[in-house]
Amino acid sequence: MTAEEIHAQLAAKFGERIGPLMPPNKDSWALVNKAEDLIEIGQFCKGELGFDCLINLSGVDWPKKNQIEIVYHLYSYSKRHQFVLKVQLDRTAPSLPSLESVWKSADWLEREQYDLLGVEFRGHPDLRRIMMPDDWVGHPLRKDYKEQASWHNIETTRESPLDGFVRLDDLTKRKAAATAAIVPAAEKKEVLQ
Amino acid sequence: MQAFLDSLIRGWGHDPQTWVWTQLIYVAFMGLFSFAVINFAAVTAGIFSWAERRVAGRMQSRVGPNRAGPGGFYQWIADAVKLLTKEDLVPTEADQFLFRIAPYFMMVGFACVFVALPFSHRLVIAEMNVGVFYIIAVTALIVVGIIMSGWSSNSKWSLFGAIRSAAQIISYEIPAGMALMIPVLLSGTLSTQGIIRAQGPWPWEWYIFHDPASFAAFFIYFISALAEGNRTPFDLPEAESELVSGYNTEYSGMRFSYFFLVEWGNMWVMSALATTMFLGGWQVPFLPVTDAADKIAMLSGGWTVLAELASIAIFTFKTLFFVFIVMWLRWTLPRIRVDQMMNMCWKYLVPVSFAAVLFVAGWMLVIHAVPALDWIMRIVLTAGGAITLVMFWLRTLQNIKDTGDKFDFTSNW
Amino acid sequence: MSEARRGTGPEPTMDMTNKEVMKRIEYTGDMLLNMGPQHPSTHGVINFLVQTDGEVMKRAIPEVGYLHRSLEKIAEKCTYNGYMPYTDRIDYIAAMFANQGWAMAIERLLDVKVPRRAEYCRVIACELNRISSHLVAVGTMSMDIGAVTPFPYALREREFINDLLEELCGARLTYNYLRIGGVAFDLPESYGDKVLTFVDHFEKILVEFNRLITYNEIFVQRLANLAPISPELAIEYCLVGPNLRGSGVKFDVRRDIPYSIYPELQFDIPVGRGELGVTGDCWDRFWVRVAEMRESCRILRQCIAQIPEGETMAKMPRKIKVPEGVEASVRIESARGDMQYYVIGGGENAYRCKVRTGSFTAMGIIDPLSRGLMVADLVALIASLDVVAPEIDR
Amino acid sequence: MPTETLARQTPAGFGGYTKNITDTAKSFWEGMSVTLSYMFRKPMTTQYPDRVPFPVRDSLPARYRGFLEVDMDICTACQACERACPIAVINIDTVKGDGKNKPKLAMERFDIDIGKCMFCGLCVEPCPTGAIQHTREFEGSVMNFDNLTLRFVPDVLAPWPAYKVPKGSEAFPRRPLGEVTRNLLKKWDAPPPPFPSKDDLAKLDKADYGKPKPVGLDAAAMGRQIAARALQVKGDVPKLGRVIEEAMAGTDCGDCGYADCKGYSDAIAAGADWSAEKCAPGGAESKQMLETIIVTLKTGVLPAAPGVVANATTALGAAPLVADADVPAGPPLSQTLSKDALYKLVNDAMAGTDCGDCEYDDCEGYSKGIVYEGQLDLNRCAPGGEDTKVKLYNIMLGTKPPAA
Repeated sequence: MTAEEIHAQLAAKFGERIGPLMPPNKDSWALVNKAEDLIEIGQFCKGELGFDCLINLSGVDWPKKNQIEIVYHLYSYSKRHQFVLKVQLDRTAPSLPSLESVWKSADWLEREQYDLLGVEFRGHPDLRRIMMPDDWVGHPLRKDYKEQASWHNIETTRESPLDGFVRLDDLTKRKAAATAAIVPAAEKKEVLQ
Repeated sequence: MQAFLDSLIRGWGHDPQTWVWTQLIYVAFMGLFSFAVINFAAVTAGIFSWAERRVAGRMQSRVGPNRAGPGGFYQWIADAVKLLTKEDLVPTEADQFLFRIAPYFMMVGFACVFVALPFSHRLVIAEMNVGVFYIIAVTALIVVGIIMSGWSSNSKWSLFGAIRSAAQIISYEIPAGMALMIPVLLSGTLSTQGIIRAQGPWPWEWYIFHDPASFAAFFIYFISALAEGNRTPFDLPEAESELVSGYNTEYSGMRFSYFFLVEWGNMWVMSALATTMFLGGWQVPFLPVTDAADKIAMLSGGWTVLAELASIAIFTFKTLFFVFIVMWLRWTLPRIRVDQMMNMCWKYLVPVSFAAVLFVAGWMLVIHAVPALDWIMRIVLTAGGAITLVMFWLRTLQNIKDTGDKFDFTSNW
Repeated sequence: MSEARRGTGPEPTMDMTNKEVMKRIEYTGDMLLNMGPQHPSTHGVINFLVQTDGEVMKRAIPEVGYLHRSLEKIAEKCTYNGYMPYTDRIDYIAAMFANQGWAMAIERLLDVKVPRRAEYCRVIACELNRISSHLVAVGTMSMDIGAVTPFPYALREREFINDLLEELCGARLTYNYLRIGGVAFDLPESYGDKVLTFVDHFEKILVEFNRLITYNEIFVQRLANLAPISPELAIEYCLVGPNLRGSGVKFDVRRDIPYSIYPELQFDIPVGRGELGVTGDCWDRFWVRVAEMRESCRILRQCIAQIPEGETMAKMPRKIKVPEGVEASVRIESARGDMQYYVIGGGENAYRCKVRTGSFTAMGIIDPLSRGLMVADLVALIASLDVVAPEIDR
Repeated sequence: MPTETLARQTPAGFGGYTKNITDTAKSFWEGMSVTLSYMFRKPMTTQYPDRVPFPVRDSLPARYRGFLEVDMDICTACQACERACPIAVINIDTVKGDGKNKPKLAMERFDIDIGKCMFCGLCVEPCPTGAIQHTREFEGSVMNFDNLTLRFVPDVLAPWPAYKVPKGSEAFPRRPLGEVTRNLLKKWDAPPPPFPSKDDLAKLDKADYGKPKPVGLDAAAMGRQIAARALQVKGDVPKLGRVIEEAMAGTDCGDCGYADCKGYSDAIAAGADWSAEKCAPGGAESKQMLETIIVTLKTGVLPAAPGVVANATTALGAAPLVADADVPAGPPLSQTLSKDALYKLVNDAMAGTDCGDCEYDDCEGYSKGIVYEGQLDLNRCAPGGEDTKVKLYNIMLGTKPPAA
């Protein structure tokens, strides 16, 4: 099925609750208007439309729109077609129902987005940090994320050796300048050369 | 050995029965021999560690250690020195006393075996009339050492290794013991030298080719010995990919090296025992030694020495051949799982070994009635074995040809 | 399965930590075994919290993240070309595919047509890389089972491929060979002959490899019937690539969502058939990889025969710019399976780049599969899924 | 999901029992013959490094990406490599001279941190002359970590002059690859370079650090001085020529296309030539002085107060280049000047390294693009940086460049 046909079926079933098919500039997608509908729509996709696999789940932070977007890439191994669903959440307290009960692969994918973007997936059986340490502060993939300076006394930044060389050069130059100031102007030219 | 000492004392003009220093001489010589035996074991194990790495290297299309000394031969000395000087770490959470003492248990269980192992026609430390029984008994000490090391380490990996090892060694002692009973049955003695004397120098006189059951018994013994020595495919107690290093995970330095000394030294023990029990031991062709007539003893002067050396060489050659096979197996086969290991023991080896003992007992009755059958069976089995070896060799050469390589044994050592 | 999982312990909360999971295991009275992060067979730095009762495992919970290097965040800071070397690090055993995924994603964003010769160069490099990656997979797998010798044999063949790739692009591991719009270098002189020589040699070695390990009885006994994954379960957990095909699903991105020049090439898709056990067991996954190496050899022969003359680089602006908000997702068949790049353009650097890798989703299935296996089987299961730690964590 | 299942049926009972044994024997036979056969083959491994017939680097392919090397003799200081590097391991500091005592463009520093380099090869690709290349050196164990930074300008106080690409040249003479790096590597076991101690650092005036320090002669002031004198003798061509000659480098190099410096200044005095950038040895400073003079002569008014950067744009009434002038004072130069004059101004504003980062072949190409072909993107001159950007926006649009 093409994306239009899939969207037509979705629209027929859910009507207003599913957004229009966005212009297929690269990958066409449709918006799920309310996050609460996700499980119902997911079950419909899995059951009626044959989307047996959730191949990707990504989150995108849009500070300008004050939104966090969760993108579901669906694929059907039985019918060999794909579709993209999106949900837009409030950036301050992003929360949406977990699709783990529909597709098992959502388990780890949702944990990853929870960890890196701070999105709460309600009803997820095992919502823990996955990449970052348990006591890490912040969610790294947020656009306004600031790394903490140190973690358990481990510095998160390291001085580049090149910076050391900058200092070294500066010091040598100053010393040379100091020497050059003492010597007469005629010899100054030689020093510079 | 006692007879030898007695003859020494007599040579000095004393009667060992009445001489006051006899017991002291005995103690002194015992100490001397223990020293020699332990050193023999240690040096053999060291050399095997080098040999194993060279063999592994060659088999894996690598070179192996070749820097220290000719062909890298001094590598094992360098390793020994390194291990001796390494820090001997004892984990704080470990049971300090048991942790320290465990390697010695293994060493004792391993070194004691050498007392009953023959090396040549005359060279055996104690010619016991219960030699085989003694060997089976003292090897069990090793398992005590392993369990102690695993338990006292207070590490879960070590504990896993130790428990696996206990299950494995104790299980496999049954088929190993039963398989060793067949030469005992055939020769009518438990003495290792006696069993060798009951065989002859030629392959068809060896017990391995005596009848189908003893042929099977040889393999049962060999498999069980691999399991008892923690060699692949039975290296479950120290399975690297599963248990990090098994029961010796927490050990370091010299104590760690004891474990490996035992492992490599055990290769000599299992191979020497196989040679003794099934492959005619040190018997020299054309100079058969039987209970009835000792051809070597009948020689005189320098010929005695030569014959003695020849018997040492033959015994060593056969043993080293099996040591090589043990290494070769290790670098070919995957490891079996712990339940499969148990299955194999109790479902395959134990029944087959019992059946083999029964068969041999029956076969002895048959050949007693029809002696010609004995010879026919021996010749057929020997010929079969030879044909198998030749086919195997041809297959090996074919392998080299198949991938477009050349036969090249000598280069890049 | 998840029902049983919900039944153990209290309801999860937002701030549940690993320590609480560990405690929960300890309360049951079973042994808690920390397999990893430093363990010989975890293939990188992964931790498994193993709940065991003697040799039999009740559960193994993977804990990842030890190799997390924020590669997705770095994509938001780098130029498009500058991110190419980073993609090498996503999967260092099969770096060429990560390169290709990134290049294809940006080409899709910009609607760039890659010259045909460049496509052939890419496929040749990728298929060589696929063989070398599968060699590591089967080699380490046999080593995890305890057979050490197949591993050096596999690595020896891999060295030949490394030499070939080194000649092609100058690096042995992190190739950085592909560029957006083409490839960095054309094939060197008489490269085709060298590849063909290798392929001829390698096919013989593959036969020998099968004789040494694939059909070895101990090996088969260890792997056949072990941790079978049904096709439904494999799809449910989004297993991809050889793991999915090992379960008998005949799906290959190269054939089913065609890209590059794969539609023009003849090759089979080996699937697990339960030859020695149940379909989808560990042995099937091993065998699929061995069979795929043979198919890659076929592809290489065809590519060498068909490669056209011409340009290897499309006309690209020196500074690549993508309008903000335009997004594309690209799926490629990596050595570890379907690798998806989801990229949103944002001027001179990507606004968001999400890399969905095969290893990441494969880790999710270890927990449900591990129940009732033995500790030694867990090692075989991890090896058969062929996970690579940096690809999980990125 | 249709799947083909051909599960192997292990025969039950005694048949299965024996089949396991025979299978085991068969597969062991196969496997063991394979491993034994390798006992009798030549090992594949090479004994590194002492048992190889020739140095390993000689066996590496030409494209091998080892340590980076820069041939400073053909380095144009365009910094394309520095911009291409994704992890900033290259650090180039340039310094501009007057062209008399010092070269026009020189590099104080060209450091590559090999310890951080990931050998991706992205820096090699944009290099216009092939000065930066990967060598086949790869052994990087050092006694001191700081020695892993390769310094291609040996002395900061003796800046290395940048290479000026002759027009139309296709090939560049390069030293044998690897020589420079090998020499640098020899120092790796030496003690590390003297790093400033904590006391030294404390003595450094932190606030002053990083600010550009005035070097060389004050071209602006001198330009105004000459221009004032030129204004006095305006009309007297030979005299005017002599005055203008003071602004030249005085090397009589002939690079301007005239026989000597006098010829060039006479041409300016006579009004035959209005280009300020022809004096190559004089460099930026000569150009600046000449610009002031020419503008003064054209407008008849001496440029405004000192402190404002003296160049053509300020003098001609466009937006002055000081930060507080938000509103342009008049129409941009692009609407007042002729295309050719505009082209010269634009071309002068370029960094002049011909790095090709703007996606034109050289700086002239980009200038032509802007002036004649309607190229609207003024942000492309990466080596020129903010300075060039400000000038270009001033000339073309009469505005300040938009904030980044």
